[in-house]
Amino acid sequence: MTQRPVARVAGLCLLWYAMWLLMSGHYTNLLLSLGAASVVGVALLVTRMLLPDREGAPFHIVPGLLFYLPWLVVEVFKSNLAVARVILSPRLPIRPRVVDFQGHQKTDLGRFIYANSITLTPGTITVRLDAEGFRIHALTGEALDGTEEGEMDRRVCRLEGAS
Amino acid sequence: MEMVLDYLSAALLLLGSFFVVIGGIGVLRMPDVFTRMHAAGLTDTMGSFFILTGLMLQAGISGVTLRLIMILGFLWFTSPVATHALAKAALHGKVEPIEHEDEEGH
Amino acid sequence: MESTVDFALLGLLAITAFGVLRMRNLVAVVMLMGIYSFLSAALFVVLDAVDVAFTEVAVGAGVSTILALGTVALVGTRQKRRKHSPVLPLFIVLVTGGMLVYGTYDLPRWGEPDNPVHRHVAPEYLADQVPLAAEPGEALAVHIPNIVTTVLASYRGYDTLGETTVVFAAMVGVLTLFVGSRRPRRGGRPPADDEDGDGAS
Amino acid sequence: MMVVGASIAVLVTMAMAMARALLGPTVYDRVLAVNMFGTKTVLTIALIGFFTGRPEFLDLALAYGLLNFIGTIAVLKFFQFGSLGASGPHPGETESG
Repeated sequence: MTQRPVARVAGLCLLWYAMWLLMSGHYTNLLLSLGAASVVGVALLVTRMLLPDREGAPFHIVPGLLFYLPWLVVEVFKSNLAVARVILSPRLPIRPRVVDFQGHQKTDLGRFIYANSITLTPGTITVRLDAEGFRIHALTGEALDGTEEGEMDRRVCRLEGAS
Repeated sequence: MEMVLDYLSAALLLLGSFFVVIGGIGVLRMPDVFTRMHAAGLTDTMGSFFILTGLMLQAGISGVTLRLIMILGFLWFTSPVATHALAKAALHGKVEPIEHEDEEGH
Repeated sequence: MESTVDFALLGLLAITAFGVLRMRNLVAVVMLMGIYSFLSAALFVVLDAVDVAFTEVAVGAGVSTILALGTVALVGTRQKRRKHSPVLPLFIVLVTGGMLVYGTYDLPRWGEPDNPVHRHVAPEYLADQVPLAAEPGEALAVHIPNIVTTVLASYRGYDTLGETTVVFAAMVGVLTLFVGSRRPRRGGRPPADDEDGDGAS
Repeated sequence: MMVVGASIAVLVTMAMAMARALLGPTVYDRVLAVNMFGTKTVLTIALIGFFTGRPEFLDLALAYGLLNFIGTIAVLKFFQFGSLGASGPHPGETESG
């Protein structure tokens, strides 16, 4: 734990209030205080639910995310094109397969990000995620055995390590 | 500058429409629920990405763009979780994914 | 162009309604009802009825789907074949529909710009000019920035309160039914297996 | 206007998703179709907001996106954790629509 829970909750409150201000766009005293009151209410609620921990408020991965997300969007675009080609070809050349494999993430958050990134790229879906590893449903062979998966694994590991 | 943005926005919307429609076709053509999820992923990821980015270019820097970014963020965060939950529930409900090795589907 | 969207949405709505009528599997019917809710909500947005659209999605697509599934869980997923003849219900529906159509002749012509609906309160609501106080210019001039919130929680506050009360009562009712049915199940499946790390956070 | 074209594309996809919801065959296909339909509704409302010049409707689209997700998760939880009672077959079985 690099950050204490109080700092985490305070960070979340700041984030929410900034969002609230941007969304409302009207700045009168009453509305500002109403917004502050709702932020405090939500903060009390989530603290009681013990949500703002390292997983619930992962501020430490935000810098890494700024590099990861653009890469992910490009990957998603590439696999979108591949799946679109499969859908449009008249013979529908799909070869669905289910495979198990291990990720190298150390934290639950890392596994969560990896599993969701896999699902987000069409052509592969995480159907199961537990202590033994990932179970992936792949639409075609190529969607699976590309080097992208190893690359994604490496990048997610770096993301969770960059705290 | 205006015109460049307009054309760019139109191009993005066109791309988004392309992916959305292809995903729809895929959902109809694919043989079982797991393969259909891949096709639905097309509409949820790049379809929404390009359409919402195209609208962002039209909106300029404003609250509208902020909302569009939030919609995009919600879609991209929730869609894989929903897909995963669906796949897991389908497996749990004894739906076996078809596994072809050589013959074509359907 | 807007009318094209209207007609497309209405057409989809009609197809969904027929699907709901023809299907005998009640779980499928519940799913189609969810689609129906989304469609009618989109239609309400096209018609500028933002508050109704919001309620439709929250209640129709959100809560009702769950409530209907809960009901289906209690009564079984197959619809029974009906035993009575459809003549009398058809007659009643036709008569009621005919009366409603007859009633529309008394309504102002659709789309006229000087209809009461266009001149009464809506423009002021949408312009967000009306203060919440009874008299304009009074101290309570709260300008709620969001149209949906303004209409739903302020101008129609009591209406919304009533709606949420009804939905809450319905939910409590169904939950009460659930409590009654909590006996050992035939399958004996454990209620939860939390082997997965992520769950549905 | 490309916004109009995109709206039509999204509407066409909605129709296809609805066809999938009508065809089934399993209940999970239908859940998939409803979920897809929900996200397409979000896009439709965003697009409608733009071509009617009322982008404020995006607040609704925002709420729809979240409600759609919560609804899907709730429905799936319902199927998975078996609160479907002792009556009727398990919904995972192929049913004749």
